Amino acid sequence: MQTNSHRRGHSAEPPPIPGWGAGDGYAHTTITKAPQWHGGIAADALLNGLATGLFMAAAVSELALPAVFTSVAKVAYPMALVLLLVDLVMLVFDLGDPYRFHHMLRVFKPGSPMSVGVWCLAIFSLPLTAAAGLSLLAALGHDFEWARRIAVILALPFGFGSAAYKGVLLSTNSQPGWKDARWMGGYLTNSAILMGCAALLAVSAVMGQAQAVAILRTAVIALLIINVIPLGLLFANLQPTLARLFTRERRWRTGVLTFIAGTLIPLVLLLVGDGPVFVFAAVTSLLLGSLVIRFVYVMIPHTKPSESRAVSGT
Amino acid sequence: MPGLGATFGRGAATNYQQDMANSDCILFMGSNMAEAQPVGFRWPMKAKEKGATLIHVDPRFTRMSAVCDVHVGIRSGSDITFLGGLVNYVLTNDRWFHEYVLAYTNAATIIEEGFRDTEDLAGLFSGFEQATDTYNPKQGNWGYEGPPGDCAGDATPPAEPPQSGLGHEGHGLDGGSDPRIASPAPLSEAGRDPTLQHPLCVMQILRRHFARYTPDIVSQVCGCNPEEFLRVAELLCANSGRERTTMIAYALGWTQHTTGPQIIRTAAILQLLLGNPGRPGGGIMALRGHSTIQGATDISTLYDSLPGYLPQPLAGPEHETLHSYIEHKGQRTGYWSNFSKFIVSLLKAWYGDAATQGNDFAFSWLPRIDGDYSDMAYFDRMSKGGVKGYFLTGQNPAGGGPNAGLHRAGLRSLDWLVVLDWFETESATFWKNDPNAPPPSEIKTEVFLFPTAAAPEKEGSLTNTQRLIQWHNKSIDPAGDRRSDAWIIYNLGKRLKQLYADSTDPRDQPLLNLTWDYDFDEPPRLPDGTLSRIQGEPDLAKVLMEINGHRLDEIDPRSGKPRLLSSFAELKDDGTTACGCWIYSGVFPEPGRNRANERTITDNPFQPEWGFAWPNNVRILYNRASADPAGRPWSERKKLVWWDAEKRRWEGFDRPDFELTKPPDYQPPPGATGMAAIAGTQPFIMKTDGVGWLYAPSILKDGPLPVHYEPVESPVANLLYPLQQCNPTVRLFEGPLNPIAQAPTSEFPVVATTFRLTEHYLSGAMSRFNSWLNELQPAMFVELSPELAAERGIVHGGWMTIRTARGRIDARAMVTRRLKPFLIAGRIVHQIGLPFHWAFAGESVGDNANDLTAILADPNVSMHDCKAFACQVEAGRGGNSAPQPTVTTAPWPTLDPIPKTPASAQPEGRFGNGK
Amino acid sequence: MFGFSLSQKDKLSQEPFSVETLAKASRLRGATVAESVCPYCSVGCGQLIYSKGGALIDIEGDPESPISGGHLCPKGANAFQLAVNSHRVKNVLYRAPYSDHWETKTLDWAMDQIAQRVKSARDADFTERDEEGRLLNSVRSIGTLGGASIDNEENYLIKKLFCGGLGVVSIENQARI
Amino acid sequence: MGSREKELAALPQVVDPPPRGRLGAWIERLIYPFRRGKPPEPRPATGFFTDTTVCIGCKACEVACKQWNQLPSDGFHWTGKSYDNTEELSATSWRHVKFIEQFSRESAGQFPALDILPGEPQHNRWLMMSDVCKHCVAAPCHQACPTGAIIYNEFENVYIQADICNGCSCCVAACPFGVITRSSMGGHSHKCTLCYDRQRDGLEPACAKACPTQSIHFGPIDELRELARNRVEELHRRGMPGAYLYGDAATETYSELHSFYLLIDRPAVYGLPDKPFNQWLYMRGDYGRSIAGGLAAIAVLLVVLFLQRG
Repeated sequence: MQTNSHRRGHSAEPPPIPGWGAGDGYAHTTITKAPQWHGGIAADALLNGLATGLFMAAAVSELALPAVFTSVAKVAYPMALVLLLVDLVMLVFDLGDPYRFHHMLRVFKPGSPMSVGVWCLAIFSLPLTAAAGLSLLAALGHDFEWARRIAVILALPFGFGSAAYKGVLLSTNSQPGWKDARWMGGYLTNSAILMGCAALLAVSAVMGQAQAVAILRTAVIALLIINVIPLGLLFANLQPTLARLFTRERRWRTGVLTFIAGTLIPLVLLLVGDGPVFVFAAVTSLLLGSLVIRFVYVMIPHTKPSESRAVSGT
Repeated sequence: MPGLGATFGRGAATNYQQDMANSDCILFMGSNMAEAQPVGFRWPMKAKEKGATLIHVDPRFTRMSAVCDVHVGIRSGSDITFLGGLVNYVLTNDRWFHEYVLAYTNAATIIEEGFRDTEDLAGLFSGFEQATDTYNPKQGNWGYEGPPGDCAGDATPPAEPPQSGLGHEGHGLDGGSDPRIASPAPLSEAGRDPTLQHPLCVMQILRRHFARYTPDIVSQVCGCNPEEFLRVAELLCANSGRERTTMIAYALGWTQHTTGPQIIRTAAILQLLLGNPGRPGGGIMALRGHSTIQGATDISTLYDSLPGYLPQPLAGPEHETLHSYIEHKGQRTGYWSNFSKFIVSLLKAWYGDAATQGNDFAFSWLPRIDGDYSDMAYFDRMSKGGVKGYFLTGQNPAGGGPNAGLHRAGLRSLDWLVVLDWFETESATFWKNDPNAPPPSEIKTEVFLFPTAAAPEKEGSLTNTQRLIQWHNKSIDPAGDRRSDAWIIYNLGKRLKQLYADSTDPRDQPLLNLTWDYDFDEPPRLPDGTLSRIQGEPDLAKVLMEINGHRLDEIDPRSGKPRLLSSFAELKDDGTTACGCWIYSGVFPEPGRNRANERTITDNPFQPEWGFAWPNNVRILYNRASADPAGRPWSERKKLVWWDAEKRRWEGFDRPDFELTKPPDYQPPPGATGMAAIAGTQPFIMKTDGVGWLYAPSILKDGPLPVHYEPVESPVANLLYPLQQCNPTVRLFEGPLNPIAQAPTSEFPVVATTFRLTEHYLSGAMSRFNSWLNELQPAMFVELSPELAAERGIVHGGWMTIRTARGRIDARAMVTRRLKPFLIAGRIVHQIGLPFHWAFAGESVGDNANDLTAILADPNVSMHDCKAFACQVEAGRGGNSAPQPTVTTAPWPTLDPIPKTPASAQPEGRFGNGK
Repeated sequence: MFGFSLSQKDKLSQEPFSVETLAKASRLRGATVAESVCPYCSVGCGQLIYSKGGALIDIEGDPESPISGGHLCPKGANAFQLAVNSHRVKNVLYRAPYSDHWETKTLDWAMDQIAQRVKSARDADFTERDEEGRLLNSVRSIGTLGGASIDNEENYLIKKLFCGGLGVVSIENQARI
Repeated sequence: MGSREKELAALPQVVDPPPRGRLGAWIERLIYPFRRGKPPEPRPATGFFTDTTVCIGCKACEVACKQWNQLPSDGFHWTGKSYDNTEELSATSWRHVKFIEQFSRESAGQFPALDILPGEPQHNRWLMMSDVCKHCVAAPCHQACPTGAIIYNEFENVYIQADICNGCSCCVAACPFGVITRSSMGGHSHKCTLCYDRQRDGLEPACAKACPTQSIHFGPIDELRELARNRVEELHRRGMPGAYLYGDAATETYSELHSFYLLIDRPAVYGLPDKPFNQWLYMRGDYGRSIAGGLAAIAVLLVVLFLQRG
């Protein structure tokens, strides 16, 4: 966090410093400053997607096939709310001055992805809370179905916005890599729905809703395949930067492992069977892969380019 | 420097900083003005904007070289050769300003038969005495041919040098202080040959003397190539003459040599030949290091000089009585003929009514000098246990003294030491913080550290590099027991007077009769109107008034006190005037009018109402020379002062540095004395003969003309005078603490020089306790060329060791092409540069470049040679115990909110403070 | 809605100014200002020293000075930290012979002590004439060395007291160094 | 009492209201960000023009800035990068003097080239440049800021209201020049304010005022542009064909800067982006792709749902 912490105190035995006489001065130094967003933001990106995705999957499914999905949705909404709250808490504590979190609501700036996101999340949380609350009431036997429907419909666009802003926030800036990530938004929103469906699938599996499971299993398989497209495009965007930062081996290792974990394993598992065990394994692997992708992405600007390129000899 | 004094008459910058903007060409040599005086450097930059050419001749490519048009790298210690080469170029190519030289210099003067030049005696002048390693100018026939001046014929044994009456940057009091040196007769009486053909006339001697300094020899000695040298020569000549002027600016890169005064002499000779002195954008700009170096030498806290460059009397009959003192020190012609008025008025200022005609104005009370009491000589004495007590008033020899190790040894062998300073400097904590010293239990010295007031907490005047006296006002009271140095000295004086109150011992009478009453008339107030809390503070305005001087026989009705002098022209030698420092007369001309504190902007570019410049508020010295002999400006472009035939007086933009009503055609009658002996065409009125001295028959102890000698420590042999390696009159201080590697050795093959960084100040006492400066230059480093680094396996940024005969230090290596090896007589000689700001006390500490330097003194002003000495460098650390910071870094000066100020106006950078 | 142009001119009042921003002003209002000179090098730059309630609040260049025109170098700009500095000594510190630590003493005690020291050294070593009979009237066993950043008047008092009053000969100054 | 500096002392200083009680302070803290008044009348746009050809690398600007704003020292770290030990602009260093040593390898151990005439640059160069916030006319940091802490004040300077910023770091990520960082002390973002408080009182910024060789010019932006363009022509006349202005005019990918520079080597050598790019040119598209990605997924889901409808 300390901007210049690495520069405090005296260095007893200095490392040799490459000469400064080559004449190209600062040509090899990184100009931009990393925002010091680390694992927290990666986890946040995952939770954000999961929460909004779970809600939207549930909402869309319930609205489309109430008969099949209502009972599942009633469980999904409270879950989405919990996930969202955890996410919001993480966001607040990632601020430099958490006690000023409410300053975000001081203005609305369409030009600022963060502002758009914050407002979407804030508004989204209200109908979502209502929907979740009404779902719990229903469990206690007081079912206001029409009210819950209204809340869900109201929440949908803002839930979508909450999912859609994140990628734009992480690509509309000047950070190495990020500034080229034209498809980050596309990937994140897409994978939000994917994860949401996956989570909903897990819920259905637990509740033993065979029909829901059957439908969602197909949906998730389809989405897993679809999701490869934005992911591939994102990777293409990042390729030059990754090549600058990491060795070929490391790039391949990480790439292949995430693809296996995030796409192949879930795909295979779901194709093989539909028992809770398979479903859980698939969902876990998917989330794991997704987390790794987000983590690598967030770390890009915070990774120093390999020394040999950064400096010039006398 | 006496170099200037000997040539022009006053040892001070001839021009002023703002005038640099009027130059067509400026040669910076031995100066790094952009780094050492950045704000002063804006004027040369203005000149450059107007199309002037800036030339930097320096061993290192510095931040100034970066903005100069030309940079020529020369080896440290080869300056005289480079300048001598320029003199030779000007003479052999007939580029000298004939009218100027004929009228305003002693080029035509004929020198005594029997004078022998270094050309004839293989590097020595006539009159050298092997026994004492000193010159006897009388024996050497240095004087002018013709009837000798008054003070000649003195035959006392050579006193221990130096008793230069010059101080570090002193007036050239002709006749110097060496009683053996004859003061030359006025030009009117000395033999002259206006055709300049006489073999013994100065011009001919000059030609012969500098004939050796060919472009080729310059290249071999300096390490630059001939083309570079010729280019500089061409630029200087092309930018001198009627229409254009060239200025030469120097600083400690010239003075800190065993030939310092002679380097400056060479430049002065060059400027006289080119006809630049006394003219706008011309002359020689001496750049001082500190806020009041000039003042300290004017007022003179120097052992060998009284205020106003009056020489401290010597032990011996010739200075026993006031009369004989004046006989020997005064002069018959030129402005110094008023000598008796200056000394008598000083005695009256010090001893008041106790100084009477009857008792020789108590002249006998002044202590006499019986030896060398200059800083280095005294610390040498101290380190050998010969000194009991010492006062350091804002000075840090333990960090900044040459051969600082010897200085610390000196402090360790004192009985008691009084330090007046702001911080716990090296000199205050040498007994506990010096990593290479014995434990405190073995150091006897008793130390008193008095916390002193910072500049904003006290008032007083400072004299800057252009002789401008400026007053700084007190803003707030110092906290705690902090007091101004003045308070401590004043009250110490009072206590001592009490201690001696009932003494009748004649030895105590000087103290008891010393005028010492500077109490405020009413309690002093701060600018915000509140009463100052400090009791017993002296009223420094009263001190300045005493310095300015009074007429004791007249009472000023306005003040009811003796009338203040309006100028030193009013001084008398009958005891009716008192004056603490005659050259400052006029700074406080009437009650309540402190001209040093006047800050009025006028449309006169010289801004004569901002501060007060001595003498007489003249801003460009010898400005009579800006007009031709007939009194007309040399050119419209370079107009400064001129003779107004109607008004029958000198007029000008600047105050004429000349008798206002003396017409250009005035010729002194035979036997004239005083100023009457100075003709209307003679601008250098401090000189007995009124002209600039190309040849200096007196004053300098190492010869009437400059000679290239190698530094005492040099890896190179003297190519010009193989039989005379270094300055024959240099004084060494032998001793185990001060070994010198004299002969060129392979043990120390590298030339070292010290330098200053913009971000730090001197030994660091005023910068290494300041985090805002420390972060900009946080560590001691050494600059060296990639070639030397490769040769010794030194890595950029790694540690390296530097060894000299005195000691070794470790530092980070700054490998840079800004330094380059020099090709000296066919072989490569490496040079390194060491910033001298670090030592062992403060937030930022490091090894001390001055632990490497030596004490040895040039014969004229006891100046050491920190700018060129021999060393050896190796990769890696030498295993010294590295000093640790003695205080923890304070990122903010303070975090206290600004009083009486809302949050919206609090500084933005005190994060989280008030928010 | 998400429109964006590289040259938007309606910037002002896009976002609200905070209360503090609206009230923003320099801290120099209502301060006491004194004309001064930079204590560092020999250029002699003019400085303006601002104080409030007896505390320094700012030191900057005096734009009227014909020497410096209000400009300062890094050291001159640092003049504030030079004066307002927690490392500055506040009370008289005394180190007894062979001691390994400072003791804090009163100003009066210290002044008294050094006066005694000077007197005893002078009484012991004052010489009227040397063995050759030459007049000296000097004290050679004590000396002073001044920095070149103390004021002219202070230099004058030092020279006057030590040379004219006490007969001390080794009175020196940075000027030599 | 001629100078504005001295006149100021005569002006009255407002005083803060007395501090409230604990509860009051807490409530104030909650509502403070929502208090807002009428923004001041626009004034002529101001900015910096930095002429690197007269910079002597003295760093007066850095210290003057720290002094006026009372910024803390960054700690001591000798970098060996010429005389640059500041290394970077940050929340605690709002000015940064850069040093670039350019010495022809040919001159190694021999003599530098001589075919230079007076007025022409040395073959061996030591470039120096005082860097600072660029005060972009369309500033990414301003775009990114979600709290409205970053504003354009009446002088069209980009100003971070430290009492509003909550340290989300979006501006840090957004700045293509690496000017802003978030301080660990207080947790807010800080950068050059162009001495807003001084400008309000008719004073020039501390750095510009201190600069001994007037490498840093401050003034109305139009005047600065004219000054700068004349200076470039002057340098071209004097045989410095390499001199050009950086940021004085908008490019197709970036707005003009209200702090622009006269350079004599390519921007990258000075640590400036050769072609600054404003990412907000992409924002619309990024939103599009983001929404498309989401809708596509939902579409797939719906399709499956309908197909599977029993």
